[in-house]
Amino acid sequence: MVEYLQSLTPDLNTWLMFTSALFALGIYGMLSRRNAVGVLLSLELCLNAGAVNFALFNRFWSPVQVDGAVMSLFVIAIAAAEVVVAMAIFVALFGYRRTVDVTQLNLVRE
Amino acid sequence: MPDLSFILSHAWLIPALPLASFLLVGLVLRPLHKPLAGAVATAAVFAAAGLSWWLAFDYLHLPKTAGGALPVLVPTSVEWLRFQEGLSVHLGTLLDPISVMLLVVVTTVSALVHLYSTGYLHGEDGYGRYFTFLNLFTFSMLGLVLAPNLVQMYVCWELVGASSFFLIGYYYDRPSAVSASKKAFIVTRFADLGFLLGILVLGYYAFTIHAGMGAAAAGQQALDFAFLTRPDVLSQLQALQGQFLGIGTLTLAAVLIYTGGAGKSAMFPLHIWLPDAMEGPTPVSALIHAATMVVAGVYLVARSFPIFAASAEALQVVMVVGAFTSLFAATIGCTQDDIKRVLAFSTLSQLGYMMFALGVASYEHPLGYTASMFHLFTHAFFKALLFLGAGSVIHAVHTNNIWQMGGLRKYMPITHGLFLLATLAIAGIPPLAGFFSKDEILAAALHSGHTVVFGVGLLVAGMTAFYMFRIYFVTFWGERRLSHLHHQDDHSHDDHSHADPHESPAVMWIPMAVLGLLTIGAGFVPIPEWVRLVPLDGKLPEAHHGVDLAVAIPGTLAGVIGIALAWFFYAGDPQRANSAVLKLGRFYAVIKAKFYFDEIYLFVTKSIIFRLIAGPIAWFDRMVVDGLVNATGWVTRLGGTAVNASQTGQVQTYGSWLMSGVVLAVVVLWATTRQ
Amino acid sequence: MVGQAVANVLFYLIVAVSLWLAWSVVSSRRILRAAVALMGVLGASAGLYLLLGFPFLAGVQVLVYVGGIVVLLVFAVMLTRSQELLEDHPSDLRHKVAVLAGGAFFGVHLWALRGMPSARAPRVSLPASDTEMLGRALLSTGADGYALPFEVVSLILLAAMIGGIVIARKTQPGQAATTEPVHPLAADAALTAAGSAEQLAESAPAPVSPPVREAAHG
Amino acid sequence: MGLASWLILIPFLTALAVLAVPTRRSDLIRWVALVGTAAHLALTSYTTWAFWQEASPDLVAVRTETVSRVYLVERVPWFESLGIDYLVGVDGVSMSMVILTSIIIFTGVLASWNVVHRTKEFFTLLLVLVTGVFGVFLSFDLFLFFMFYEVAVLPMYLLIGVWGTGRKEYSAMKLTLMLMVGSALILVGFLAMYHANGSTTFDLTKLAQAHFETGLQRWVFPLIFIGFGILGAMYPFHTWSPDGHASAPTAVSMLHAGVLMKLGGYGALRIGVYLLPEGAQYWGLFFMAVTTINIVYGSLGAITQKDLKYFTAYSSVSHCGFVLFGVATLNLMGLKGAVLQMFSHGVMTGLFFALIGMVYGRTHTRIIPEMGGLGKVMPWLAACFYIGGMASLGLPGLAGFIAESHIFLGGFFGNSWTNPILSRTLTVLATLSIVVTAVYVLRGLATVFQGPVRDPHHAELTDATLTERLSTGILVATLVVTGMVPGLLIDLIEGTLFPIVNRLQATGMAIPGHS
Repeated sequence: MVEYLQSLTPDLNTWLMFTSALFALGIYGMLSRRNAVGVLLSLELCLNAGAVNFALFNRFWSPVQVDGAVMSLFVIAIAAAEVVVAMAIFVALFGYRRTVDVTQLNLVRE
Repeated sequence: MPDLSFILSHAWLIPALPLASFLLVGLVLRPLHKPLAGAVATAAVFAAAGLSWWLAFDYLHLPKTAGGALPVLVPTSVEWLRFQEGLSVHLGTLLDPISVMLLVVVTTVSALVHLYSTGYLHGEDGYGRYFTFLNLFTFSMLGLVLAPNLVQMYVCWELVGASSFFLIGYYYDRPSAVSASKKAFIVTRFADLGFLLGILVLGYYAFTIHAGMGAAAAGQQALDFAFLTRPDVLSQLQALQGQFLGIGTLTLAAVLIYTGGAGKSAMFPLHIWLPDAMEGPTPVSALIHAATMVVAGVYLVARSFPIFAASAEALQVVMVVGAFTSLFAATIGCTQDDIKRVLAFSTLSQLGYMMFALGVASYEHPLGYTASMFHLFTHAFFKALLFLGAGSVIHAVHTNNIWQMGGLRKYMPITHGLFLLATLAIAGIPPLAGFFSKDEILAAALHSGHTVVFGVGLLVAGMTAFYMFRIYFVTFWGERRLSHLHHQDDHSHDDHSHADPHESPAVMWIPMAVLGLLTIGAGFVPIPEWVRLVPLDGKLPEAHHGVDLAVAIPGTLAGVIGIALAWFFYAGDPQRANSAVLKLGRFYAVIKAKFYFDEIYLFVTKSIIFRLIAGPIAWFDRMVVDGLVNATGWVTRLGGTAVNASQTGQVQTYGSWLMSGVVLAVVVLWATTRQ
Repeated sequence: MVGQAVANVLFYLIVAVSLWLAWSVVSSRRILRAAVALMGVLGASAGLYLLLGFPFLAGVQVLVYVGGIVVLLVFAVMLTRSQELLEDHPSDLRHKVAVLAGGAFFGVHLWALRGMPSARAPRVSLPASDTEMLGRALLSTGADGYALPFEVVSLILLAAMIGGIVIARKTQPGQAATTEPVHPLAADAALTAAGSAEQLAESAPAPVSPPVREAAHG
Repeated sequence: MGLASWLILIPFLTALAVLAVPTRRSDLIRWVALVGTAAHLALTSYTTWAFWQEASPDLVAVRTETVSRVYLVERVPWFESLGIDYLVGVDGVSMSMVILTSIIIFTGVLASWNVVHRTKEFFTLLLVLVTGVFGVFLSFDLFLFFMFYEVAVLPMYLLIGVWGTGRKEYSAMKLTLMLMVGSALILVGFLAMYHANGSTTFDLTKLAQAHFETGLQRWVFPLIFIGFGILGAMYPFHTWSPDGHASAPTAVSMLHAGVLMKLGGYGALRIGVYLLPEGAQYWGLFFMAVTTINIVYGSLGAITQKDLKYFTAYSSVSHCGFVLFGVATLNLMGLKGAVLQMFSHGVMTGLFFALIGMVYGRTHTRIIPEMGGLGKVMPWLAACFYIGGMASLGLPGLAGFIAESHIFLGGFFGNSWTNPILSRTLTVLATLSIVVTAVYVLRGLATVFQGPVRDPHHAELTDATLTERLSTGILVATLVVTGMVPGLLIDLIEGTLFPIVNRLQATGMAIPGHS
């Protein structure tokens, strides 16, 4: 049993399959959500998948260094900045338009 | 030329005086002080006239050339416009017999007209403007007369045209004057196009010859008259092989240049502007449209006579058009009611005379050349006198229509006497000026073998006497018919309009009297002695002397018959004239309507040029050319709209495209990197 | 040995939970619920970091991502007190397109991974803690140091903070056109805004700043 | 920094100074602009003198040279790797164009004295535009040339779109788009020359020494000529000009018709004919034909126009046709005539648009049949209009004649590689326009200024103010002086044209099959 479980140690492709599934779900969410906050949440999924990938490659390809992890940190920081601005925009937008439905927000076209 | 007297070497002073006065009056005095403006302008031209007489005196006392002719001088020549090496335009003065003669005529008549105008236009609004342009005209005319090359001629040619335009349109709030001035300018402009093309053609060949001559042409420019009339140049020009539509190059150039002259001198069919030009003040008509500017065309042909002489066809054209115009205008002149228009048609007719005189001239029979210049000389004085007399009458009675005048000899004795004098002169009655010159012309036509032209000339002489005496009798004889006057005259002060007409002030009749003296004396000036066609070899033959009785008697007879007819129809019972008119019927109406030439021109300009060419072009430009531009814009926009449909403005649509792009990129990447 | 087995079990567990939570992030009708699910996903990812041997990273993930960002999201959503903001109803077409796009992405990935030689985690002696190494890497100015990006990130965070404050600042409807609208929609939107700004704008700036500062120090 | 750079810089500095003035002080803004442009005029005069000092000793030598000399040169390497320099200098043609521009902008500022709407922005843009124009005229590096060219074209969009009248947005858009198409063609041409030349340089003086192969010249020349021709209102690409002129405010019309359209002729001559002599020879007759259409068509188009500005714009189409016609004749007189025509038409049309602005400011109409008898009411403006009109129909003694006579002679004389019958026929057709011009000029002027006063309100109007008299007076004086003493200008430009003609002649000899 233990051996079997040990033999299940995930290889890189398994990890990547997982993160790309996470990313694909994020894409699905981004494209299907009408609520801007929902889009943002899905975006966070993608970002997170990316951050995990950085750590992943770090571990599998150059385990004695931490460059990937540093990148993950940066991703987290950027995500923070992005969320702040995005939420501020949503709040302001809601104030003006009473909606954050992205299907209604097509003024760029006019 | 160190031995020239002061005035000969400084001939440029003569045109410079009116120019200076033009600038002074136009820029400074005109708005400040009107009487002073008139005085300065007049004084300047009088000074120029004095200088011209001085110059003429000195010139005639110059030693003659080996061939016995008066010398041709170019004392001043300053480079003005450098087209190309060998094709520069030098402003300068050219003194030869005809230019000196015309110099005297122009300055004298101009000075007298200036003086006359100070009285005629006294107190009018445009007084200063009038003298400004009159000065400009005098300057340009003098420049034209003295021009040593074709381009200076053309330049001054245009300037006299422009000043004529402004002077015809002097009463610029009168629509008729405005349209007359436009007409004059545009018609002459059209003719000048021919002149310009002539310069281009001649300039090209002359330049080629000039370039080929090398040092032989040093110091001369291709368009200088001195160069163009050199025998060697002429022979090269004549030898040109170039043909255009079957016309020899030289003929083409000559005819084109003649077109310019024909426009200015109002030859048929470009004559239509001159009668209308009478809308200008009468002194203007006297100076510009009788004595000086209109003879510029004749002068141009005379000036470039060697070129014409080298082309028999060109001279033929000059002769035929001149003779026809002469007859044509005389015919119309018999029917007009406006005193100035009759004079205008008489001017046309006399210009035709001068032209055909040139046309019959040649190196074998050079008399026509002399005669033409002689007639130009005498005609200037008596025609100016006629116009000034007419102006004096109009000034007094405030109408142009001869049928509203009558019996004026009682009220205006001086004017009457002078007018009669001039009328006799133009009718060719000896010993007045017109007799001699007309005689010369007829003699030239006869002796050169152009019998038909001689006949036409004789006929025209008779008609001239007839219509001139027609207006003379109607205006000055008979009963007074001016109790109810129309104020359609050409000046505004009408303080005497309801009183009896009275003699004009001294400032007006004195110039007329001077012209009267000249009318008497001009015939005795030995112009035929001085002005002669110098053969190419420079040797003058014996001069033609005295009066040829075979010509003088029929000529005078024609005049007398004309006067008698006029007396018969117009001096006595007016019914005679009326019944004659009734008999002539439609024929008379057609002549009176000037053969409908104005209507034809109007039709061509209004209906053909404006409606059929300019209008459609404007439409074409807006609709088709601009339409194509707009269509390009529209198609682009359409394309944009089509693409725009994919731009929903929705984040997620873009996201979908992005994703499909990513997927596609990966697939492509994979497909292309796969081994 | 047993540790490895436990780790493997944990890995699959976390993956399963992550995917399930992620699914509910993208599919839940209620935004609040989705936000909480996201919190779960991010927490699970922290676990993955641990499994990969990055305890510091895991900590940061929990503190900043889960604790900061998501909480900010939840706050913002809740503070607007809008029913509309909490709901989501994806349309059918949209749903299909999204499935297609996500599926295609996933498919392409799987396809790409299929032919790729996989790697197992190398057996090397890991350093006791990644904290020290991360610290050195972030603050060293050498050839392999990240001092400059680190500072740039700080600047970005600062800018984001200021931007967030400015954007969400209270704006009177009438003022919208004159005080420079930061958002391109603002000018047009001013007409339809009709006094709605007050209620949400009061609350907006407050939660903006703390996580930012926190993240900056993270 | 040398004179040429200062000539470019002064308008720009003035623009900055205008920007620095508080918006409310519109009077101060005008004065700053006026002082700046006056200073420029003064500097231009000085530069002309300095240029003449340097250039006049060479006048004999250049008669046989094939590379024209540039004076007061300043060269600063800019993008060395791309062969782009900041290279400015002066030669006769550019000097005359700088004089023209300097006069026009000075009088243009005077004529815009009454602009009240966004005065500051107006003058700033105007001055920026002029900076571009001076840059074009003074730069001898194609890249720099192109850059300034765009600087000159783009502010026009705003100036017409914001301060214009009538269908201003449409006109501004059309103008900008069409000119951009022209720029695109020019750019392609420039790049082709840049790459064809082995040393890859944009330096005009160096490119002039390079020889481009015949095939290249033949396809690049039309690009350059048409590209510049669009700006020079070449048929059928002229339609931006009537709309643009009609919609633009006074000073902009002045600058545009007076100066900017000259960039077309200038570029076609300086770059097209100079650098690509064989291409020019190949295409010369074709472009003579096209521009003959321009000349005749423009003047006929003007006859029926009702709006004074459209009227003038069509006459500009005709007159700018003369410029390009002169360039296409490819001989000394034609080229000289082209430059003279650029100058004289610039002054003339500047005068026209200034006057139209002034008349419009009083009568509030530009429709010709609605006016009449204004000569009595505003004699000064009428007199200036008449002088301008007379210059426009080529009256000797005014600038127009000098130019046109050169062009006609040039066209008629033709050159050794062109069929003389064709080129002469075209010239004769072109000369027809002087009659048509007389017709429309006199009709227009007579209707507006002569006859009885048509509208009783117009009888109350006033004549020109002092600033207006100054601005129109300067332009009229320029027309008269140029017409009376043409030698001044001819001496200035001839030295630059000899080498261009010599090049043409040298290659003309080399073409087989031509006598």
